[in-house]
Amino acid sequence: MIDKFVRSMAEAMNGIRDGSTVLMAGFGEVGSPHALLDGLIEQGATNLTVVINSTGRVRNPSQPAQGLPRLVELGRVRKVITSFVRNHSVVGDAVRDGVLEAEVVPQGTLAERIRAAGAGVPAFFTPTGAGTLVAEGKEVRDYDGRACILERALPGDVALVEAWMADRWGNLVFRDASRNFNPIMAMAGKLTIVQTHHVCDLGQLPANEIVTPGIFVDRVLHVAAGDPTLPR
Amino acid sequence: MIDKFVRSMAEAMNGIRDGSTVLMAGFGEVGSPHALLDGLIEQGATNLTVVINSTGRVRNPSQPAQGLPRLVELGRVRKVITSFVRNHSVVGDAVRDGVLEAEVVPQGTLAERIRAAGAGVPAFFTPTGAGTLVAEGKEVRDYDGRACILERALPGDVALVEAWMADRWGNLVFRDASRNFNPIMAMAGKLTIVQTHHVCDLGQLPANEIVTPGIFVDRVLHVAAGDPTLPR
Amino acid sequence: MSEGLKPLGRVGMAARAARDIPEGWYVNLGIGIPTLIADHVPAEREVVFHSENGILGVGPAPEAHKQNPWLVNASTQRISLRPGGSFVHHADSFAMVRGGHLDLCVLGGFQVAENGDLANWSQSAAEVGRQIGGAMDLAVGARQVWVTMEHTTKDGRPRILRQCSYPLTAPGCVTRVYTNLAVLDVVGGRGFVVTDIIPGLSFEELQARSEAVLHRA
Amino acid sequence: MSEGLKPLGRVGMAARAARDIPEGWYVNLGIGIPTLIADHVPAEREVVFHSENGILGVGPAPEAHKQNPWLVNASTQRISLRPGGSFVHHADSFAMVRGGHLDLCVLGGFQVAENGDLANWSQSAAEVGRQIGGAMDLAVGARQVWVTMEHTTKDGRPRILRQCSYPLTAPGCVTRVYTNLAVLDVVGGRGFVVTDIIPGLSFEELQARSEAVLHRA
Repeated sequence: MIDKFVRSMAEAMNGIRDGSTVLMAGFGEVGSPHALLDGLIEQGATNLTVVINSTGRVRNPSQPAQGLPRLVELGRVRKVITSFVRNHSVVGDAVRDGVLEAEVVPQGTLAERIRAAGAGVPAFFTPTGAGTLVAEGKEVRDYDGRACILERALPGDVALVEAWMADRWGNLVFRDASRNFNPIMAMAGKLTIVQTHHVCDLGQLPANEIVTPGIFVDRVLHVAAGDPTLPR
Repeated sequence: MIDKFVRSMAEAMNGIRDGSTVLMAGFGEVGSPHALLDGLIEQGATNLTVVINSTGRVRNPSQPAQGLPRLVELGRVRKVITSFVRNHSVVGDAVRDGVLEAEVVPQGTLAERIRAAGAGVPAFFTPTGAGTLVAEGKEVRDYDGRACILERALPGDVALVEAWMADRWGNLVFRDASRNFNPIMAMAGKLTIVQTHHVCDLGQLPANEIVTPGIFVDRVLHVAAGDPTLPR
Repeated sequence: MSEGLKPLGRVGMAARAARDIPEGWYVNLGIGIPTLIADHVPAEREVVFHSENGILGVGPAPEAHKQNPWLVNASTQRISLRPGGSFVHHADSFAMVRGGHLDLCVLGGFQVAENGDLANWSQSAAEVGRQIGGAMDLAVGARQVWVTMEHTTKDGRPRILRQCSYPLTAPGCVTRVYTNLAVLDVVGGRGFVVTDIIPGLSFEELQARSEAVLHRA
Repeated sequence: MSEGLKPLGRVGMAARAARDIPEGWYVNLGIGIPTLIADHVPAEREVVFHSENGILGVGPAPEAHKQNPWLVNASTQRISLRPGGSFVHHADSFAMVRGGHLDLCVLGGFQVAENGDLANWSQSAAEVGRQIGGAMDLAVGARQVWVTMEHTTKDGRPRILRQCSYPLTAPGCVTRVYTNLAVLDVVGGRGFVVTDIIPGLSFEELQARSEAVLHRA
């Protein structure tokens, strides 16, 4: 019987290696796999490359860092690939201090590169970023009279995903705006690990409503995580 | 008020011009916009390029040609882009006789080229077809030790789509395997025309279950078309 | 500037831009002033707002007791969803943007040049903070790109320029600018064409606050 | 061939291949003999079958009164859907194929070469009919590519070759071949390795029916 549910965080995190590229879903705290990020912090893998839309808020001394900023504080991250780095954030300061590399890319290019990795497209052209700093060092070619740059797929060794409901085949649905990067990161992860709010029997999720089919999912952990909070 | 419903086939077909590229959805008669194909035959546009997964069965004298084969019989099609041409079919015979050009491509490449057009990707690399006849005349480049060929996006001037349910914003859902090429052709058509089995009030289709958001749809015609039949 | 002259405030700029959005358009509103535009489109005029995080049909901010924590816009503000709204994943959301399906995006700006170049994400290539977000995709992908910004910087330097000095968001993308003083179309081969000025300000006074040469409509 | 020898029929080849598919694999079955494989995977062994037209979790052919006209496989046969099955559009369906997510595809074949080259869609580049379908995507994208075919053509010419003479489906893709006479692994740097032969047929007799040099396991 196929059963992708794991029974513990240790089992969920098992085998994540130093040097891995980790895709972290979520947008504005919604759809972020917070429990799995805590689990990764606990698990210990280091020298990571992290792919994440946004790298965190301006430092707030009254709020201890969590998630990616905490991993960065712990010196466990070598590089981030993201669309957003703020000055005076944990990540921004680490970049300024030269202890963290940041590749900052347009958000749509980030999403398309992740999707390309999941879909077996090694590289594609896009007009986004042409004629800007983003184009530096990239191949440029005209299509339909428009300068386009060549972008590479962005696969992950690991993808950390949050779902609303899941079944034992790993079929997933998402709640409202929590969908965001989750389906495409699930596609692009060699090892896709999911935390789900709810567990369904097989067949309970209607076939026409499944957003991420289980083929893209390796492990599912049931975490009743509660509602997302607004960013601090 | 946004209202994408049109009241007649003539209105649905209005403005389709000679020389257009027309995307036709469907797979194995399921999800095929048969009524719109009849409408296009009636409408009269000619010198068309047709993008369709499969170009029809072996000729059967007891069954008059419909859809694409009928358009070809009428001399209205200049070129087909497809994954499947059979010998002794209407399309195959027209290709043999030199009156129709056929570009036959792998089915996944066809789907990805259509999706690329909808997503603003003018060209992408893929390993599919490398080292085969499909690669002839195409740029080849190695990625991750694998030969890949450069494929172009495939946009349509018109996309003909079949939905199960639609609302006045053009939001669509599809029934079971009728989804196939419909969502990506809706994305890739400059003018996307839909025939729908059922009409919904706005808000009746749950936001999490809409497969094609109305932004990809221009016109919707209500056609109670009945169940698909098995291919003849 | 003439005495008693009333430059538009943030809300005034948003309201002015809102007037020009036709029914049926698909529109993405950037962070800041553009976000305010949605409140000024008349309720009876159906405009479909897109948010980068995969939402089509963004509605107004809900009352406190109706907030849905799972529903935020690209500025991470809690929002509502209109009937007919839908959710997609991030690649599909940007397929809408990059595939040319949005009729319009309205972005904030630091600088706009007469050739349509936009700078709105960084004041220096050397800066560590890089807040690109979805702006480059929107600037390239939307059919129309409008910018709302103050006509000059706080210390009076022009933002309507011959050439941008800040890193570009995208070259040649801007089609119209709404400032606190005027509305300017960006016309290929001609540059800035002034289509509206606030009462009491002359064309010459507007020109004096702009680096680029302005043209009369 | 020895008297009384019983080469496998179409069902026999399908059943032989079915034996080797482990639980939990995601598998695409091509048109023809491969389609028969699903019926020979034991009911208690969960294998998830994919169909190019956007179906995951293909189940057996339904009884006549339970047929769903909206549910056909890539061979346009009416099928059923297992609990846990799902639908996606064509680009997402081929993302599964091309993105390396399928553990296995089983394809029909005209010819397989010792370097793993497969020819299965056309017997001549000059032919008008070109039935490529999804075979090239599957051959390149699936982690394992198995081929089921008769060991020789109807007139006795070998299909297990040093080099394919027909147009290729994909170079170097095949990992195993199930014929009516044997099971052959394709091993990089070595070529065909025979892992199973039907009772009563000797290795030498198998070699005599093959153009490529065969190796013992």
